[in-house]
This record gives sequence, structure tokens and C-alpha cells, in this order.
Amino acid sequence: MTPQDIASKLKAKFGDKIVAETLDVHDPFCQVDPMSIAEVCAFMKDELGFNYLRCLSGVDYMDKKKTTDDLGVIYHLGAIPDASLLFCLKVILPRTGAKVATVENVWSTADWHEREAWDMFGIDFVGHHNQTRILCAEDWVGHALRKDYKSPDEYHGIRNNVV
Amino acid sequence: MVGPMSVPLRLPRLRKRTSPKAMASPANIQEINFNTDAATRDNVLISSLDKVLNWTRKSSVWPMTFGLACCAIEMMATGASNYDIDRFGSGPFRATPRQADLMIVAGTVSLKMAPRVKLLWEQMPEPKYCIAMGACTISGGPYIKYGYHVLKGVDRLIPVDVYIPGCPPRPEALLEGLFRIQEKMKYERILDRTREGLRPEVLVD
Amino acid sequence: MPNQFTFVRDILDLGGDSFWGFVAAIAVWAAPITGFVSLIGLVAVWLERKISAHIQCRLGPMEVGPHGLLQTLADGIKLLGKEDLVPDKADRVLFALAPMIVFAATYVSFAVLPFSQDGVIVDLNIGIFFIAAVGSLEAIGVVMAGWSSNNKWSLFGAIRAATQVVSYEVPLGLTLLAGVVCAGTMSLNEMTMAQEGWIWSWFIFRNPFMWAVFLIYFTASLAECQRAPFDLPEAESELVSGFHTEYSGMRFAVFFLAEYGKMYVVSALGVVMFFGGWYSGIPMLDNIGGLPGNLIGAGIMVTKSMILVCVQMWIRWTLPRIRLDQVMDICLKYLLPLALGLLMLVALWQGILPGEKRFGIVMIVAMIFAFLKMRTMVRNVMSKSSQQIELPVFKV
Amino acid sequence: MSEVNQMQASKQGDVASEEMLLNMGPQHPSTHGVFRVVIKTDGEIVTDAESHIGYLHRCFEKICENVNYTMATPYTDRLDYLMAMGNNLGYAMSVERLMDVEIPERASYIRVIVTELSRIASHLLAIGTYGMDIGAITPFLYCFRDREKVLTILETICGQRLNYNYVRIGGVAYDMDDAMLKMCGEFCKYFMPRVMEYNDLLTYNGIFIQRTANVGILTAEQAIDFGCTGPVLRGSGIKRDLRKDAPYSLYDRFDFEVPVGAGEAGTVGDCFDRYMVRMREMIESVKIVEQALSQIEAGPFKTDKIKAKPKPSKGDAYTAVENARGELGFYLISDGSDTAFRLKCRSPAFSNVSVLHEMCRGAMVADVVAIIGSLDIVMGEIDR
Repeated sequence: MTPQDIASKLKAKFGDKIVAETLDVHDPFCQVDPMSIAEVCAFMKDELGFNYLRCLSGVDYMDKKKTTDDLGVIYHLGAIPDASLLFCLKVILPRTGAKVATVENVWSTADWHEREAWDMFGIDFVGHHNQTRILCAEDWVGHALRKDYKSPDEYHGIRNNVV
Repeated sequence: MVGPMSVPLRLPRLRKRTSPKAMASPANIQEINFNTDAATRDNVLISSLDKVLNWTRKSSVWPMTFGLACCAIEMMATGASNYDIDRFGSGPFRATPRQADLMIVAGTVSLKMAPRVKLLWEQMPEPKYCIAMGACTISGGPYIKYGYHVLKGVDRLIPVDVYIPGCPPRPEALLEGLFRIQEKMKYERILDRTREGLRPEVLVD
Repeated sequence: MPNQFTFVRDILDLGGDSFWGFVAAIAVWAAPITGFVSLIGLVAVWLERKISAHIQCRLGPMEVGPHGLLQTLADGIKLLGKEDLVPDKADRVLFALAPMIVFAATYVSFAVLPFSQDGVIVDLNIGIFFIAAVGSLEAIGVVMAGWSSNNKWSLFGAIRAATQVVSYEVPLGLTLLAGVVCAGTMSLNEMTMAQEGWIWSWFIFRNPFMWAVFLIYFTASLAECQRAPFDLPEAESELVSGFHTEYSGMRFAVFFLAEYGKMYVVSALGVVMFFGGWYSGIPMLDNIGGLPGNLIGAGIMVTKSMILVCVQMWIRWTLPRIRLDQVMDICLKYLLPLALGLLMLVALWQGILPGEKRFGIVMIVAMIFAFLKMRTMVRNVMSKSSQQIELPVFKV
Repeated sequence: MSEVNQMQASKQGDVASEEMLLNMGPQHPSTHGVFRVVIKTDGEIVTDAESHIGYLHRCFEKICENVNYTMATPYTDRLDYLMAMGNNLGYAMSVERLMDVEIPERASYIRVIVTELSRIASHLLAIGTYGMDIGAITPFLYCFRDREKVLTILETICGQRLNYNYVRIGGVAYDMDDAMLKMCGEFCKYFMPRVMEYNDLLTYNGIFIQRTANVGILTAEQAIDFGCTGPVLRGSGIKRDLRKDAPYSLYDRFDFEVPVGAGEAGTVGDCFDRYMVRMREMIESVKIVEQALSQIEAGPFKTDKIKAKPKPSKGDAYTAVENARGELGFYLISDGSDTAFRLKCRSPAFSNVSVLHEMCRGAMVADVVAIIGSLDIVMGEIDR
């Protein structure tokens, strides 16, 4: 199944919920509407055979010139044992009130990956059963991988500054 | 010289950590002068007992099984066949802090882990020693600049006796660190309390 | 039987029935046992570290004394000087009492252990029964330690210890009974004397079923001592340090000493029951008598026991740990019925051929033959199991 | 502890068995670092388990956004510090993919050799510590004895014992001379009989089989659902190895098997299967090294098209390699500068350990240790 086939099948099924498609890059991808990502993923798993979520990454697209300040979630899908079946889904979210549907019911591995994205970027996964911090301490302030994050000077009385 | 029995033999007392500020005050120096008359200091029995006790301590430094990151692998290698830390009496890695003498902080301490490191240190019985193994525990190492979640040096948390640089240090370096700790133990005062806790600069003869 | 150490008897008689005489006698006897237990602890710990090191391609303690001989001494004195910690919410009385009870259970057993013909402190006529009784006291101490520490790992260790020790008492008791059936007495001294003569008069050779009884006894005694592969109460990789997780300094050292003392006690008991106690197996050597005879006897007895202790260590550093349910399976499903059956067979043999010693020669020949064949047997079993689970086989 | 007090309080009433919360880690002898798992037990039976990670969160991704591509390579070493060569390789390949450069053949061979040696070292440690978790301490020291031999070779090649920083973007840091290649060959000859020794000591041991067979069964469906890869997935009977299925570097030139679990001692997907997969993978790695040694030819060891500060073109790519623990992926977004815009590391152990609570249910406390050991976690990689 080529990326073109996958993209056309998605378009046929979901119509305008597939916001955009880019197929001539390293990892061909479709951009999906945030709240319908769960059903798109369920379709991908059940109908197209993507039974394996390789990677779920949060991204902060804010660059140095601040031309954009969007957040994103990127889903790299694959299949086991068929390693040639690859596709990528992207979701673009506004910086404040970033909300996206959870896919933990589609692939259980998304549970921890989504918790990590929440911890690092503050992306709210709607419907996640246990959206708590996973890497940073539970009472950590801020979301560390956002580009405008400033590291705290003190944590529980422990100096955290460099000098 | 006064005979050895003129000094009451006291039970082994624990190493006291006196803050340098308190030591330097004139009142304290007075007190020390009062205690350190020649008779008690040159006491043969007590200083030889001290030597024996120091020898036992330095001969059996039991480290705690406390691996955090990469350095822990080198710590394991130090305990394994090729380097064999057991030759120097430090073989029994104790899993519980209650039975350990030496805490080898081996690896990066994150801020989430820091309170637990402190707790473990406090659970160890005196006399206890600490080796900061590897760059991360000395200063944060490679993570010092952008590592928002990394403790920049374990000496911000607990007192450290010996620092071993390296990322990670070789097993030989860890053995050398152990020898430095043993060197330190060799000259401690346990029974001869007249000199206990004294730093060289305030020792008035 | 005349006691060579009459001066002690004199002290005992001096006091007569008075209280102070009693105390004096206790003090006189307690001193050598204390010394012996400490010595056994020192030597056994050193041996353990050296044996483990050599099994693992290491050297073990080398720097503290020649070949690390003073290592354990240094450890002991250091532990004396450590801070004595009692956890904040621990039950202080029980916490302090537990190591004493564990140690006492081991310590008291030495009172009836024979070292040589006259070298026994109290020749109790129910000696074997006494050891079994005080030995199980240890479980109480361990449970106290685990409970009072106020630590969940300790509690786990204590409960495991209680389960294990109480269960293994049963097969252990049955094997002890087999020894009693063979000897016709419960006194350890008389039991040894029943094995006088050439090496084939030892019970393990004399009775064709006693070697199997010995295997059960040895397994059960490993479990009683909580040694690997039955070291669940202090399983380091599971329960941190088990019931003595919260113990530091001297209290921990007492636990340690008790463990090695107990290892010696079960080994010595095994030697008395199966390997002819202080007899060397050569009558000329055993008939010397007097003080030299006693000294030689004591030397033989301690050597035999230490060999068994070394076997315990060898097993510890070779085998993985068994899980709790498997430990109970081994005890209740296999050891217990086997021990019962063997007890009957031993008794049957004893009834048919009560004084027959010469059968031992047959057994010795058979055992040597089996030992020589064992290598190929083990290989066969291994290759069979490797076929069964298809492990990779390489050209060596 | 409050639970103990509760038990005391409840003993006046009828015999009520209460569940006990048991906190294992972050400082525990067999949690392989600073992993923490809270287990709910009913006596010795585990009714539920919850994993807590993050005690070694070292901000890898943040650092990579702040230092240039070459400077970020040493940080990848410290992700999975047991197989640092594999991490270097994955990272270098992800940058090279965005730059569209070809790597000289000799460099690729050297990469394969060091990666496979590193894999052997990693599996040796996994097997050794697994034996220690089960209670057999001696195999651990035997494994370390042989691991030192691998480390000596790698140290001769690049000067470090653990964190090599050897596989660089565009090739490798230094060339391997003939003496080093000979050392590798000698190690392969030395190593094969040693594996039999481990088998005698551990694999054939009845107690070991009893402790691992039918324990911690992970079905194939569960494994895929939780994104498990590497020996954990292969232990469940699924033949998936990126070296074979999506060959990268030069792996399509070598002849090797992908061992999978077959339930030899119990059920498919139990701890014993995962252990055996690692055991056999070491043999396959030795085979690959031997083939690579016979095929390697003279040539440049790095490409001269890449400068000290590489600047990949704008774009993003996800590149995965098969590490000792499974699929190690790097998702790299480049904005055209000499610093990564975003580097996400998909660590295999992160996904592998997320299935722990499923495997622990109904097991005994001693089994939890066996299961954690069979997953072969490395906290540096999980917490990054």
C-alpha cells in the first residue's frame, strides 16, 4: 500500500477532517483535525492494518522569530510484523487551550506517550484516563519542552541555578 | 608523663560535624586549650586504640548498592571479577542503608530523585562517608547548562568526602577514590576526644 | 563415662545446689562456647567470602591481613563501633530483643553438641530433641525482628521465614527420627559411639537408606538456616535485606553470627548422625583416648562439620533462589512423603539386620562407582533436557 | 507504617485480609536503576502494579534543541548507556537521512562491528543481572568477566569504556586498524564456548527454569498493543527485527537468524523465552561480526562531505534502528540551522516497561523482580 493509497482512502472516508496531505517528503503525512484523530486512528488500525504506534511526539513550532506559536502532535504509525507499512499523521493545535482527542483506546502504548506530551508540552489529551506528569516530578511547574520555558531557580529548597 | 589510666576510657563516640564558624570563635579556642594539655594528648593507650579502630573502619568499608545511571554500571564492574573491590574489604554491597558505611552516588541525581538521596543518606548510621562518582554528581556534568531537572552537584544535598571525576570514571578511579576514603579514615580521632573535630588551623599547641 | 575436665565438675560440685554455684558453672561453660561461636563466625565468614570469590573468578579479601584473614575481625570491630539505630516508629523492646533470641537459639544448641568423646558440655539423653526444640526458637526471633522494624520488607521476610522454618521442621524432624532409629538413642554422644569402628560403620554407609535421608536432612537444614537456595527471608534482590533491613551495627552483627553459628550446628548434627561424629573411621586412631584422643576427636569433628559448611556455601553461590510456593511444594509434596517412607525403610532394615556393619562396604563401593559415573550421568541428563527445550548447542 | 497499624486495628474483628501497598524503588537492588513500582499485594500475590518513572529525567530533548548536531552525539550515548554505539548509530543515521549523504562502505562495516559488539555487551549485562535478580550471583560475575573483554576492544577502538561517542555523523570518529580487527576476531572465537558455560550455569538450571517458565506471560497481541519491540516482542513469538525487516546500514549483506520465543520451557512469551532470545541473539551478533570482519575492505572511514557543524536541510524524518532493547527511533525536525529544532527519542524500553502492570497481575512478589529483569530496562533511556 503506497502512501498515495492511504491518503486517498483517508480522504474518501473522512473528507474534510483530513486538513492537508504532504506525500513527497521523507515521512509522508496527513494533517488531521484534532478532535477526530481518534476515529482516524481507529480506522487506520482496524481497516488499514496499522496495529503499532511507533512514536507519538509533541512539538512546539514556535521559532526564534515567533512567526508561529502552534503546538503539534505527530503520530508515526507502523505495522508488526509488516515493516514496510508506514504512515504519519499530524495534528496542529493552538498554543493556549491545546486539546486533542486521546488515542489510548486505539493503542495502549499511547497512554504513556500522551502523558509525556502533556508533561513536556501541556497538550491536553481529552479522554485520557490518567493525565498526570510522567517524567518530571509531580509538583513541577511549567512544561519543559516549550520553547519559552524557563528553568526554575529552586525546587523544594534545592538550588537549581548554575552558579 | 601521666599514666594511661588517668584518663577515663570513654565509649566510642561518633564523629561530630562542627561548623567551621563555631570552631573559629575565640571562646572555643580557649576551651580547646583547656582540654589539650600534654598529658592527655600523648596518651599511648588511647591513641593506639584509635589506630586499631581506624584500621578496622578502613579495612571494611561497606558500600551501599545505590546505582543511579551510567556510573552504576562501572560501579558494578568494580565489584566484578576484573577489578574486584572485595580485595580491599569493600565487597559486601549492602542493599539497605542501615548496614552501609559508604554511599557511592553513582550517576546523575535528578531533582525528582534528590529528596530520596537525602533520605537514604540520613538513614545510614554514623560513621558514614560519601563518594561523588562521576561528573554529574560533582557538578551536574554535561547536564549543567540546559538540564532543568538535574541536580547540579550532589554536594548541594549531602556532604561529600571524595569526588571522582570522569564520565563515567573507570573502575580504577573508583578504587582510587576508595583508597582516599581509607586515607581519611586512618587519621581520625575516635577515643582521643581532645582532638576531635579539630581543624589544623585552630589546633593551638 | 569419666569426664576428663574434672576441674569444671569440681566447680559445679563446689556450689552444690546453691544459686551461686549454678551461676559460676554457667559462666565457666559459657566462656569457651562464646569463644568458639565467635571463632566459627570469623572463620566461616572469611571462608564464605573466599569460596565465593574463587567460584566467581575473583580473589576475595586480600589486603586485610595475609589473604584477608583478618577481614572478618575488622568487620566485626567496625560493626561494634557503628551507630546503633532504632527506627523511629519501631517497637523498641522487641527490636532489641529479637537479635538476642535469634542468637540464643543457636548458642544454646552448642551446649549439647559433642566435640569429642568427653568434650560435651551436657550429655543430655534427649540431645537431638533439645537441638530441634531450641532451633525452632529462631523463627520467633526472626518474626519479632520483622514485626518490630515497622518496615514492610522486614515483615515480608519475617512471614516468609516463619512459613519456611515451621514447614521444614517436619521433614527435618523425621530425618532426625531416622537417625534415632539407627542409633537407638537420643543422646548425641551415644549416637556417635554407635558408629565406632571402621568407616563403614557410619550410619550413612551402614544403612542403605540413610544416604537418601541425609540428602533430605541436608536440604531441610539449608531451609532451616535460610541459606540459598532457600534464602527467601533475606532475599537481597527481592526484599532488600529481609527481616534485618532495619538493623545496623552490632545488632546486625549478632544476626550474622547467629546465621553462621546455625550453619555449624546443623552441619555438626549431620556429622554426628551420618558421618560418625568425632570418629575418623580408623579404629587405631580413635582408640587413643585421654586428652590427645579427645583433641584429635575434636579436630576431626570440627573438620567434618566445616566441610559440610563449605558445601552449604558452594550451593549458595551456585544455585538461584526458589520461589515461596515452590519452597512449600518441595517441602510438603516431596520431602515429607519421602522422609516418611524412608523412615519406615530405615526402621525395617534396622529391624532385620540390627548390628550389621559390613553392609557399609557394599555401600561405599556403590557410592564410589556412582560418583565416577555421575559425570556422564549429568551430561546425559543435560543433553536430554537440552533436546527437550532446544537450547543452542555449539561446537566447543 | 500506616498499613501495619491498620492490620493491627483490624485484628480484633473477623479475619479480614487486606491489601498491602508495597513501594519498590526507586532505590531497590533489583529495579535496575531508579525505576519505581508500587505493587498492591494480597499476601505474596500481586493484585495490581503501577510504574513510576522519571527519576533519571536528564532533559535530553531540551539539550538537543540547544546544542549543535555534533555536540548532541555524546548525549545520545547516555540514553541507553549499555549500548551506546547503537544510540550513536541511530542518531547519526537520522541526521544523515535529512542530509542525504552516502556513508563510505568501510565506515558502515565498522559501525556494524562496533554495534554488534556493543549488543553482546548489553545482552551479557542483561543476562548477568537477570541471574542476580533470580538469586544466582555467580553468572553475573561470569558475564561481567566476558563483558570486560568486549569493553577492552571498544576502548582500544575509541578510548572510552561506556559512552563512546564513536559513531559520528558522516562516519566514525577513528579508523580501526588491523590489530583491532584481529582483536574482534579473537573475541568471537573466545566467546562461543563461553555461552555454553552460561548455559551450564544458568539456562539448564532446574530452579532457574522453574522461576522463569510460565512467569510474566506477554501475549503477542498485548506486546503489539503496548508497542513492545526487541527481545520482549520477539519473546512473544513475533519475528520482527528491523535489521532484517527494514535493513539499514549494511545489514542486508549478512546472514543471520532472528530468534523468537517458542515456549520451550513453558508458555510462549514468558520470562524464559525473553531470556533465551537474548542468549541466542548474542550468537547471531557474533555471526554478524565474523561476516563483517571477513568482508571489510580498505577505504575512508568517514565522508568528507560533512563539516564540523552539519546543517541538514529543512524537514523532518523519523529514523529507527534495532537496539539491544528494541526499536530506537529518532524523530528529528530541522529548521535548516546547525541545531535541531526538535529531537524526539522513541526509546524502546519506555514502551516495553509500560506493559509491566499487565504482566504483574496475579504474579508473586518474587516474580515481579523476575519480570522487571526480563524486560531489561535501562532508566537512562526510559526517562531520557
